Amino acid sequence: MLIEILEKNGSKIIRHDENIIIALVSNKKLKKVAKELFDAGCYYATGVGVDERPKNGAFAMYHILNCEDEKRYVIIKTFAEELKIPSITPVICGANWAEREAMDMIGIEFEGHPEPERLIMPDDWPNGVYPLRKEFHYNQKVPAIEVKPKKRKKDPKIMEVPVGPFHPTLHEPESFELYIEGEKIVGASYRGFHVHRGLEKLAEERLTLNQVPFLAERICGICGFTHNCAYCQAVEDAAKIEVPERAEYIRTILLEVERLHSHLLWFGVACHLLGFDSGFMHTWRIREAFMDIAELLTGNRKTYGMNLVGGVRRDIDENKKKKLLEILDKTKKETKEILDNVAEMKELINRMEGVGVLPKKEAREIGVVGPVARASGIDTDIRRDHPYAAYGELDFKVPVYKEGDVLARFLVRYEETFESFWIVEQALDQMPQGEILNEDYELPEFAYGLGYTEAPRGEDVHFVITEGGNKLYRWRPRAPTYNNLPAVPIMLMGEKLADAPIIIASIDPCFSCTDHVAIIEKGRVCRCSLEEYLRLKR
Amino acid sequence: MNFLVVINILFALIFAPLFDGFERKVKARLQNRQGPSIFQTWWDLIKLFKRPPVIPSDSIKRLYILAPYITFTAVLTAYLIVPTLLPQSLNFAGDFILVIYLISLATLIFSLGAFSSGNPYAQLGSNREVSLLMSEELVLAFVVGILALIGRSLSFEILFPLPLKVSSILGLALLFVVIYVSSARIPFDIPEAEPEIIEGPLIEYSGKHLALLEYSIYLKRFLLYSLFLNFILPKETTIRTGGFLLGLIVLSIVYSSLEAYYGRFRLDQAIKLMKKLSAVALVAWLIALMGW
Amino acid sequence: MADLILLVPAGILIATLLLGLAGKGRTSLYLSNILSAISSLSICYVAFLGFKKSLELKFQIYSSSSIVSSLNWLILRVDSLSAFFLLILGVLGFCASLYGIKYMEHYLNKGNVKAYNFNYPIFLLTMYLVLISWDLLWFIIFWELMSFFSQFLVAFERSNEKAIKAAFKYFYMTKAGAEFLVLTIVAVTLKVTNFNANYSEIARLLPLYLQSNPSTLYFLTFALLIGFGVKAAMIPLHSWLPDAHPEAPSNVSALLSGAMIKLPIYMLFRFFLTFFPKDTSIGLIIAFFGAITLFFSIMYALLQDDSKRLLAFSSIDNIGYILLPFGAGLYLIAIGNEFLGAVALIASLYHTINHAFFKGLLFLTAGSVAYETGSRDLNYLGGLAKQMPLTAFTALIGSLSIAGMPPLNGFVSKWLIYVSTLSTPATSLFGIIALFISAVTLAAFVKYFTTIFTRPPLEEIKAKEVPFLMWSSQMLLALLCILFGVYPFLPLKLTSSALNSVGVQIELAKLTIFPSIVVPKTGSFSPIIIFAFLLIATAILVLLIPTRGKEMSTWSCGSKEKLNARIPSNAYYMDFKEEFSEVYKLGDSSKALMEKALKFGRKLGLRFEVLSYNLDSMLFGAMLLIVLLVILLGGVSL
Amino acid sequence: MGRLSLISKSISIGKVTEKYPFAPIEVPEDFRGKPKIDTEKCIGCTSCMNACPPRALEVYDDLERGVRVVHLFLGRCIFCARCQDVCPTGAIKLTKEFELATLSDEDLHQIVELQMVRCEECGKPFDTFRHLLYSVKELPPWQREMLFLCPECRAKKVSELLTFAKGGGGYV
Repeated sequence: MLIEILEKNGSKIIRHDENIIIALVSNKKLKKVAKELFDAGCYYATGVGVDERPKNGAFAMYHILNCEDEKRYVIIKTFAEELKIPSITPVICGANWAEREAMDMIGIEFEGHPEPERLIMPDDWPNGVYPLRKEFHYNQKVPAIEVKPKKRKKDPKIMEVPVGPFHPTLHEPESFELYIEGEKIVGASYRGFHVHRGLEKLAEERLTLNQVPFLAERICGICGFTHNCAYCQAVEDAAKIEVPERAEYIRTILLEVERLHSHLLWFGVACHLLGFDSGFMHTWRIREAFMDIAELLTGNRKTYGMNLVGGVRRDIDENKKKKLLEILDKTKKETKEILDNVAEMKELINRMEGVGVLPKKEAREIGVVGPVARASGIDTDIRRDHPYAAYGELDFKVPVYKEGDVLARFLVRYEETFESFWIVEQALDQMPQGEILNEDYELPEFAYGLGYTEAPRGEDVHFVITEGGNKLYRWRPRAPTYNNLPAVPIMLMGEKLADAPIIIASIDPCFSCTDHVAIIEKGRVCRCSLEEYLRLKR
Repeated sequence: MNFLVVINILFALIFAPLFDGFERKVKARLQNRQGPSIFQTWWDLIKLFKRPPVIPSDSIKRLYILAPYITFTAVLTAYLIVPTLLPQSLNFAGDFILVIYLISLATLIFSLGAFSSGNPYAQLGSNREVSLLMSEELVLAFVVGILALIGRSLSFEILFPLPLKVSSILGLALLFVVIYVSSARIPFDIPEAEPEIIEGPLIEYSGKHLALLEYSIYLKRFLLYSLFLNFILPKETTIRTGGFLLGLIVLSIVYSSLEAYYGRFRLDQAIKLMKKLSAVALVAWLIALMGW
Repeated sequence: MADLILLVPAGILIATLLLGLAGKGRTSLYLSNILSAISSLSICYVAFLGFKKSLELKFQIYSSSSIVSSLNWLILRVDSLSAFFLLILGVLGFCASLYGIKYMEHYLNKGNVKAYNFNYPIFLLTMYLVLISWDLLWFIIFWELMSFFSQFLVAFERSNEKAIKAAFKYFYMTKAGAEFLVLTIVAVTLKVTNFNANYSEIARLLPLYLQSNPSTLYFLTFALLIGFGVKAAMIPLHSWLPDAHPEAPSNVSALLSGAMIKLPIYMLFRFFLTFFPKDTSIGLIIAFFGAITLFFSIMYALLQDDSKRLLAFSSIDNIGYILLPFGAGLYLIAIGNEFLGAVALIASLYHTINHAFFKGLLFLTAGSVAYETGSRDLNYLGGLAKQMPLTAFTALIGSLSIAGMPPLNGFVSKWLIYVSTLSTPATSLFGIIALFISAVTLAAFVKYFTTIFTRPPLEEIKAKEVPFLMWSSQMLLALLCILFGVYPFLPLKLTSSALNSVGVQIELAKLTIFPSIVVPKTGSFSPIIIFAFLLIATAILVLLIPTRGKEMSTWSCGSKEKLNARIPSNAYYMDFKEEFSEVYKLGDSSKALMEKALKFGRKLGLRFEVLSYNLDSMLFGAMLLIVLLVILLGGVSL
Repeated sequence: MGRLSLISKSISIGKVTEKYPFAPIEVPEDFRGKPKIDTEKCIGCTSCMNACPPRALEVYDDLERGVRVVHLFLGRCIFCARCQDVCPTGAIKLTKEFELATLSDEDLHQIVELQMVRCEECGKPFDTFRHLLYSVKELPPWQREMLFLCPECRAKKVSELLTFAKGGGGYV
């Protein structure tokens, strides 16, 4: 079906296998192809702009779509003609951010984009400087430009409340502007990407193949391993590297441990936002056990530093396995007890039920992923649909709810938590013996690789183009929050201000994943005053 | 004139933060934490008192600056009327109504100060504060009505202690709830809700001002505890003193454990609850009217 | 002939109105206001004398023996009750006139100042005459004149269609109310006092008569409640007030709200305490209407986005606060609890004078704001405390005292209300409602004060402090608010002597035990100690913990953008209003009902007009009406 | 009822937080803490520098003093233990120590200085003595003569040798 659509429109198929179709589509046909693909059941996963001038003499845009029916990823590639590509946002609104990002970072113009405004770069970033072009260096500095404050018409009956960049609910620098009437939210605008860390540039210009995993896992402080894993899988896909089976199982175990700890963290945060701090303490008390597991398995409280391209670095021996099973057994009971009791508290349930509803149609158009999608009645799970690591050999259920409110998201995570326990137990049981790391591989030149994992927050996609040697040409990580965030304004509409924090939190946002600005200046670590920081930011 | 009231005030000034420290300890225990030492609240206050305040540029400065002082003294004034450790108080200085109004004065000035800070969250928080005050007054008015009917008086001399009746038990139970609501605890800490509107009215206050406001919150809670206990305790001095201290500890434990195990209400939920409670209060008032 | 002093204010006022009729422009405006202020001072002096002993003047206008023979004599008399209300009129009239000197200037180009110059003194004069006349027939004449001329003040901004409509509504409603009064007076003079409408005569004859005819008592009560209720804006009959008060110039609104709607209260005191026998159910009915009035009006005050409209609704609320203890007092006296009853009546009078002060003050501040910014829209205003600190201060004092915050005057009267009502089973519920509504009043005035003065403005508002003459009159009223709160013994003395003159004896010594007000076995309150403690403790705190802080920009979550970070006035207490939406639904449905009735009335009027072209049917109609009247009056005597 | 059972649960569990700064905390066996360079074992081979993702480890030559400096800056370290993986002599190890907070910047730096060998030809320092000793084992015997030559001189020498071989053998 997918292949037919592509062939019918005269696209050139670059790669076609079980998981991935890569096709070159002409500019003229792009919108049509996108529309047809969307109608065929694909949703927009992500878009990548690549400066391919050294290679092909043009800029290219890759739209990555995930087809749930065929359980395949479709990547459609287009070259920019005189820096112009038709926008597909009018057809698939999920492409909005990705196209704007390419616009900011590469400088491609998208014709027909409904809101061609800056997304990633700060307002005082000079025009015509595009950081992801190859001539721009990772430590290059540019002077800031004057920004004139926008004049806005003020409505005396509407209060504008800033939520962020520094707000205790978000813990991360993101900014929402809520327009409220009384306490009712009648509008919301989002301006994110306050912390663009320049990870992609760093990876392609400074780091080597096996250094990137350590950067990738630092995309997120919670779901680091899943980013790391997606990256490794992407490279393994590009270079066709065989990963030892035992390594696959170890990855699966760690991924699930990470999910458990992430979900428990979310339950805690949700309780805290609802004012129930004891619930927060209880869930975090249990979560501590998973930190201990992580420490036991990886040597660090976070599941960091475990993965490399081709396998994992540390084995799980019998001793560890025994300990692990012990802890799991205990925590499973406790988790059930605590969460069941929390779910019995009426005032908490009242504040989640019917709040922040995201209807299925909107959810699909935006392309939300993970628990947010499952709570809105979309039956999707990368672990099941595109089995990676050892998930193909394990048994688990995917919870789906139709309500689309905060409570549904709570319940999806609730059920997933117990599925994760079950997966870890299975994986530990079925784990085969053998090697854990395959270091015998060579990196081809200009090969495409796609890595995907089901992070605790949803589908996590990493797209890699190799350069050969031990370098990457382009690496594009896309965190689940990137797709989920645009849905938040829809959820907020018409709700009370008091519910805003729990609604924003209900997608389990991870802004650090989504934004990519830690100041990296050669030779010194930034420990600077505010003025210095502002100077450096430019 | 009875100058023993000075002892009462001093007692409250010293012990109100200590009881907060104690409550923090209790809450920590209920949340499986070590918790800070019970002197922590005092250390916090002392630290804050040492810090210079910051004044927001959009604020109406005089009102903004004066508000914490007046809030504090308004609460303190109520100690002239409600006895704490010693049963003596300046009886002629006022009655139940005055105590209620002094507490509303504190709340009012506090929210006016916050309103004048120019911060959107402070405005929202004060708006919630006043909304909650209104709905809480609905129940409180009934409580006052019930207690006044039982004692046929509003004077504390006659109301302390209440006779054992169905209506007095109901009235005290309602008072118990109202005290809980007005002491800004979860689930009724809606005006200050930290994750929603970032401590609301307190948001711009800092240093000494913040210390005064926090201190007045502790004093207000302590005042309401004392008020409640006075309705129960007999007049004999020795039993009363012991009972008072014991009662304070019991109330602290009960209130703080309730606070630890509740989620925050939305404002409309809280108002709805108060409306329902006022229906209960109406029944209790009818019972009091019967003289039961 | 010290009693001739009674004529002095009237004389000055008549001179003023004549001058106002003749003069033009700024000078005549100044002159009319200054002369009104002087006459107000003389009214104060009259009141001062009236407290000492009754003043009386008699004029024989003409001698006739017809039905209008009772108009032969014009008797002017001031006893302590009227002196009390004269005091209110004098003080408020003085402040309003003083304020008007500068305030009216900005109407020089817009309105017809002549209308003001003429009507304003007449308005004062008629109010004065209503208070000092000692004859029901003269009273009703002055009363109608007052309604008639004050109407022109409401319609002062003739370019404003709303003002005209409001004035018309005001006029026909008060006129309709006055018909009931006429009916009562006619009934009383016709049946009981034999064409004699002298107060003393009525007080001698009427109670005895009514004791034997209770049905007449209820009929008269009903008529009076409607007649005075309309003027006082008691709740089912209030709808003219929120339209009329905001439209008048602010100093006139202050008088309308502070003094004029107190006149029916004065008459109620006269009627129910001296003319009528004490009856328990009448007291409870009045208290019930008081409770309803205060409850609904303040709930509606929360909705208002217009500063003066909010104040107008709060005026109705305060009428509730006056009627409630009045009714409770009547009830308590009737059941024999003389002392508490007297306390309740004191509370009623005390609140009357308090309301005159703080509501007058608040209307003046609203006027000052409108004077500087040209706006009454609470959604637009904001942050004026920076530019207008004195107005803001006085508005704060006014708001605090109307919210009943100790140690200001509002608290004392409210406290007296609670003390007198809460501990008696029958009135307990009224007390409870009053206590609850007090918190809502507080909220309404938090809204009033913060929206205008503290909340950041939508855009820069150019304003400066108002001229001295304006803020000084505000300051005078603010000082009176503080004085009457901190030292309530003076007003207590005044109110008790006013009550003495209508036959309610009260032992003041039992009530005021310096430094406290004590209602034995019920409650006590020592304003001086509370005030001193608040003041001294705050002063000590400020000295001990001085504020020496840096100024920094207001925190806005770190975003640089200047947002519209102000809470809109309609958003105040949104949740509370939503939860109590039943109240508003009730109000709306009754409004719809009224509108339907009005439509029907209009239709009827049209029909009548058509009929009136036909002389025969007109005559027939008139005859029918007379017959109806005779039957009705005959029924009264049955 | 959820509430009550939660309360009873928490009472039955008791305190779970630790009195941490006042009481020690246990860490597992292979914990990845502060890296430590064994000055005795380090040979200055630069492989750790190449592997280190955040560039916490830097190796540079101080030609004036003739020493090679291995500089570990903990402020940048991410404790990934890649250095430990690639170190040929096991000189760098991650310890169980994790309390790195300090008031002085110096505590975050570890500097190992290794004596360098001067080139026999040009006299320029080019490699550490230890590294040479370590690599001598793996060199073919014919190259061992050129051990003390810097890479440039070595290249020159080799080319000389080659010309010599060309010129000397066969053709001429």
